[in-house]
Amino acid sequence: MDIPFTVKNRPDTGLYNGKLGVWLFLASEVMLFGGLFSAYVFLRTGVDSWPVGADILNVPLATLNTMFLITSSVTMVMSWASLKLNDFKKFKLYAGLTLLLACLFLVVKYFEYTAKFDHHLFPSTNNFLGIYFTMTGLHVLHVIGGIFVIYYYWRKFDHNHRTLINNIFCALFLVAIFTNWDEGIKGYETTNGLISIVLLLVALVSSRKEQFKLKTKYLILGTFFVGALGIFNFHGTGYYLFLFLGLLAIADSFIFKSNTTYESDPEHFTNRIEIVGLYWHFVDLVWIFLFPVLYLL
Amino acid sequence: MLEILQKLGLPKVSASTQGPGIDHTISLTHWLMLILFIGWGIFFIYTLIRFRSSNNPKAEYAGVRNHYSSYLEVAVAVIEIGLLFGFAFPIWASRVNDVPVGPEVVEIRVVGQQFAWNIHYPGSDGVFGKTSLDLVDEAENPIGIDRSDDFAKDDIFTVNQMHIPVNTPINILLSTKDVIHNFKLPELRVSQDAIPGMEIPVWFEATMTSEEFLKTTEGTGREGKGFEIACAQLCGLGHYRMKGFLTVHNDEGYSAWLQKELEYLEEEEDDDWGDDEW
Amino acid sequence: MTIDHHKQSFWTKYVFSTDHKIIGIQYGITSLVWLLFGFVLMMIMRYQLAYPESPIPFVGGLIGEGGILPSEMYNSLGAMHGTIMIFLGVVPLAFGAFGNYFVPLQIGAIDMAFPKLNAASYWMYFLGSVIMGIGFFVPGGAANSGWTSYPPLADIATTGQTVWLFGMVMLITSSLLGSINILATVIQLRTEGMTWMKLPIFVWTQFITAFLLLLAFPPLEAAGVLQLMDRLAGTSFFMPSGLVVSGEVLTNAGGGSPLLWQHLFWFLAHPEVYVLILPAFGIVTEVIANNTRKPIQGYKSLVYSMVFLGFMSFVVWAHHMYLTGMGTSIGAFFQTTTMIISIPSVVILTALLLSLWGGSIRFNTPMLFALGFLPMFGIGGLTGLPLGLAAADIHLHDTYYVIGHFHYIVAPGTIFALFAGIYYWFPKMTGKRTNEMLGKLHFFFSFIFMNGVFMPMFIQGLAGVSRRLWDGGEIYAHAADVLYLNEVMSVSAWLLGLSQLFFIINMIISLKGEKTGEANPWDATTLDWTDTTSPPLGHGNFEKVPTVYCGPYEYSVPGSKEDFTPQSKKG
Amino acid sequence: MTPEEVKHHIKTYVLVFVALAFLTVVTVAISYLDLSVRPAVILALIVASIKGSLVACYFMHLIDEKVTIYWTLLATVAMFMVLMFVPLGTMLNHTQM
Ligand code: HEA
Ligand code: HEA
Ligand code: CUA
Ligand SMILES: [Cu+2]
Repeated sequence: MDIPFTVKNRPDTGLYNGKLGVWLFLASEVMLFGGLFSAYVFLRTGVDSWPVGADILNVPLATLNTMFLITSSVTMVMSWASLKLNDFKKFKLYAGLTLLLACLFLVVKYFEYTAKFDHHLFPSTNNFLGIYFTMTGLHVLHVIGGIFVIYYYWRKFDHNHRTLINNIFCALFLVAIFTNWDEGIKGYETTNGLISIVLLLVALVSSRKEQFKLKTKYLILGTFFVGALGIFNFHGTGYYLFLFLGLLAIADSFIFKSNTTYESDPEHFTNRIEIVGLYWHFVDLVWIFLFPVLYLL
Repeated sequence: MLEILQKLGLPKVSASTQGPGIDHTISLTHWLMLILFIGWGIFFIYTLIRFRSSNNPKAEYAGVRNHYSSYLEVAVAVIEIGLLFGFAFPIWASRVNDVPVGPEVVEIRVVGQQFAWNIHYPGSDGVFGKTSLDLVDEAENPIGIDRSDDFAKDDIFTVNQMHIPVNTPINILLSTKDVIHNFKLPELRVSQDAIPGMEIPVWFEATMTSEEFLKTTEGTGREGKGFEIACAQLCGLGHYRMKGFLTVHNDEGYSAWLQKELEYLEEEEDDDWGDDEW
Repeated sequence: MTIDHHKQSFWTKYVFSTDHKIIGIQYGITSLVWLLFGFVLMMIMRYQLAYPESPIPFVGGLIGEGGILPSEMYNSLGAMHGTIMIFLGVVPLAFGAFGNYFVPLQIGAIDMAFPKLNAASYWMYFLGSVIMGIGFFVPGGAANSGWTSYPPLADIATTGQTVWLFGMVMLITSSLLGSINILATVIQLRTEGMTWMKLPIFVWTQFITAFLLLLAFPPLEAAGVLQLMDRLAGTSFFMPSGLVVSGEVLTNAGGGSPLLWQHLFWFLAHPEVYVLILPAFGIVTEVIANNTRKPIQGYKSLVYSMVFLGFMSFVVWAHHMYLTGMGTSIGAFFQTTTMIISIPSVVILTALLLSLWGGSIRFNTPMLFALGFLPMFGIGGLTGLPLGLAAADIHLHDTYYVIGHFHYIVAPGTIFALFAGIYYWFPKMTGKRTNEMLGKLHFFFSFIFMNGVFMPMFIQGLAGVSRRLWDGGEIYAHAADVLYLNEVMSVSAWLLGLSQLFFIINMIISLKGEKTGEANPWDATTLDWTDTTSPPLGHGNFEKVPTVYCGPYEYSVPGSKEDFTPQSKKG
Repeated sequence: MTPEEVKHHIKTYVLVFVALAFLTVVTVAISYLDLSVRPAVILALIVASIKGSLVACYFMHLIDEKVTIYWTLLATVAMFMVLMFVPLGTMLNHTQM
């Protein structure tokens, strides 16, 4: 027996379960960020002086980031509309753009954060920075969550894309390793690095061939672990990137099973994209408020 | 009702000007509670007995059809409004807003800390001397009084010992060095949280001296033990033992105490000087 | 038959199941174990209160030197008792277990709207509770700043507090998933004919509870994150500058406010107390309707009162903060809302009392617990009134009067209602009957000793004895006259503990017993009893999904042959 | 939804996008005007609210949503307001240092 109204709307409410569910979830998110905004207002009115965000933070970068998010929101809704028009190619294009923009957002955020740290501006420096890091940090977590989910729907079903993704990962791995090359060059780290590279190359080559598919994922996993051994050698930011990508690779190969929802039930798939979209727009909406509140006032 | 509550445990003494008002509110509320509980209770028990299945094998579909219960509910609401406007609001407003000012008011700073009450009197000039974080020394100077400040020279400082005159408005400026405490004088019905970062005025007027109070305790479990300062907010592992003593003097007694403290202070200064010399 | 019969391994069937009934039972067992554990903590503490500084029997060895409970450990057991009872015990039992098991059954749904989310919610709760438990083993012991975790005390507390915060974040996330699920289930999966005004009150209470959890919990999650930042990243959201802790001047940047935490905490914690009581109302209503054999008096006024109660519960929180230096106008606001919120409670209780009138009352075990609930909740609720008036609260704040107030509501109140629910639905969940004799003994002894524990608290509270005192107030002269009560309460608490043996034994023998084969032993009307077998079928619940024709409490309908008319019966 | 409607929607999306981009520029521009705190806050919040509503109404289709969702959000917004402003009330009213 299937649970009713997972795809079709319930006549009296006019909703399918997932949509109601995501709105309820967003309601709780409103209260979550509400708690933080409330804290912000409370702390700010409670003290005599409060720094102006623009004096400390980088407004042009944040403006750029705002643009990224707004654009990603519109591409997201377009991807859903494309599905409604049964244009799967367009969906891939728009959802891919959304992903790209979201990643760009993170890259910018990364530079913003590290710039602050370099200037010895930490959450503990003062309450403005404290709330800045907490709020944007939580928002970043939401963005990352969104990226995972969108990626999940974007990458499935198409084998060529799948291999392409694996290749991109491999390439990124290489970048990650080379950025740390000068540190990893000495002693046994070198062997470590070399093994990684060999494995990666094999992975790269094999992932182009359909019949090696299964092996690819083990190879990537192996690379990750060998690389993880190198954690003790790799320092600095490249290491985190490396770790992150490794995690992504694992997730990609193992957690996300091939999904054929679109082929079997396009309506269900479209609904899911609508739900993801609602979430994504909410993340955008939060930023729309965070931006002036933290950067401009 | 007040008598009943006092039998039950409410301190018989309510030794401040606000005390009786607070007791009155408590006892009126308990009247309301008691009446509701007894009324509903009688109905409850009666119903249970009368409508037990052996006595009433066939239940009635319709149930109660009159509206008495609605009237009762409205009555409860009305009484609550009465309690709010008649007692709770005015007493609260007087406690919060009517902070007394003027020369006759005794101002005392009380600074809570884990796990003691620091008590700071302005001394004869009536002005609190400066305090400074840098001078804080747990053993000698817990609140960091800056004795080089002119106003601070005559400031009296005690730990866990508070002395006040009877029938005089007292204004306590309550703060804390570390975590939240609660300054509570159970027999005077005074209680106020000490919140870090805030200095909150607490005012009251004692209506009974310690001596008179001790008379009332004769023959009870607490014979010979005077007024206390309790800490009523969890403040760490020593919360249970954060206790101070309050002595309410008559006017002469208070002046005598002040005088003695000031003399003591001078002696101490002499001592200090002597120490340095040595 | 359309029910799934495909083979499932033990693991997918009983452990990682997505069947709401299995998840409900998982919730139930876990939370009962925690309830018992929370109670054991309190029995240990009560030994110290009754006989300060004497070695604790049985468990003294675990505690350390000489078996005497040190004061910091007293604080940590107290904080954990509060946390465990509320977040790991009562809420998961009332909302997680009963809600999960019976909401879908009562509305004629084949499962929850999001079964996977449901399982995730349970496992999140399980993980959160394990994290809470780990707190006991970190240096400095578990969180020891009270379940309220007021900073700055909590900011500077030992590592246990960090563990507590992580645990809370997990638990909050779990509750959010659970509440989304219940809300979506009730809104979307009601069977044909099950209109809003035909929902059993139990479903209504779960629905409102879910709303409270959904909207009140996230701000605490935000607050928890802020406190974690304070503790781990050195921010000072809750700390002003210039604090001196044990002689050391703290170097944090300052500018924060301890009151911010209190606001965010009570913004959750007041609605939370209604989370503790609403499901209890629901269970009691079901049991009373069933055992008076007549409809509930004023179904609509009950529903409206509960909705109103839920709504109002968001605007009364600062009645926990009168003594933080609150001004007059905002004080008046919160006093007024607090008085207003007591009215729907009076209406609910009155409706339940009036429902007894004209009934044909059967005094079986569930009914006894439900009836016991009424006056006990009455005492607890009524003693909330003086606390709600700021003037009276000056004397009563943070005394044992407050402890008495809420324990009357949660212990002989909610816990009794939960017992009523367990006894009432036991035949449903297992297909077996519980032993009436043991059940009644369990009730009468629990009833007596509950009062023995909590009634003296009002006396101590009136005398002004503070809560959270390691020595039970021995040091204070104003406690001298009421000190003897500590022993009375402690002995009652231990006897209360012993009385629970009736329950545990009852459960064990009843579980071992034979299935009775009756689907509807109580002659009840709601769908959980009338359209399913006992225990209900696996995935799918119903042989044929029922259609609903009448209200939930059609007992003794004039002119009908039987004294109950199931909701799915045409006519 | 028919393809026609969807196409119509897409037009709206593009318009909304342009409006959002424009308003972003406006907020930043306002911040360079060096207004005093109060008008700056009010203006910035007004602009942000307009942007927020645009996203909510058009991208999230709130403009023609079902009543169930309206009710949920109404309750949420009410509680959000309480959470934002009532604590502030207690603080402004607190006896300050
Ligand atoms: C389920 C839990 C629950 C419930 C339902 C309530 C209900 C109420 N609570 Fe309570 N409360 C707590 C749990 C609960 N509370 C807890 C846990 C704390 C302490 C937290 C801490 O500090 O650790 C607390 C603390 C607390 C305080 C703060 C005290 C202080 O710290 O100084 C206040 C103050 O206003 C208060 C008020 C009320 C009021 C007015 C109600 C009202 O809603 C009650 C309304 C009910 C009635 C008025 C009863 C009606 C009865 C009848 C009609 C009679 C029936 C008679 C028979 C059947 C015979 N509560
Ligand atoms: C839901 C909440 C809840 C419940 C049910 C209880 C139940 C009890 N509480 Fe607790 N209590 C709190 C919430 C609760 N408490 C809170 C929040 C505090 C404040 C903490 C703080 O200061 O921060 C507190 C504080 C507190 C204190 C004050 C400590 C102090 O201030 O120093 C005391 C003192 O006696 C106490 C006693 C008890 C007792 C004797 C029970 C008894 O009623 C317990 C009865 C329990 C049962 C009857 C459980 C039976 C379960 C079973 C039998 C399960 C069987 C299991 C299986 C079959 C597997 N509690
Ligand atoms: Cu100070 Cu408790
Ligand atoms: Cu409350």
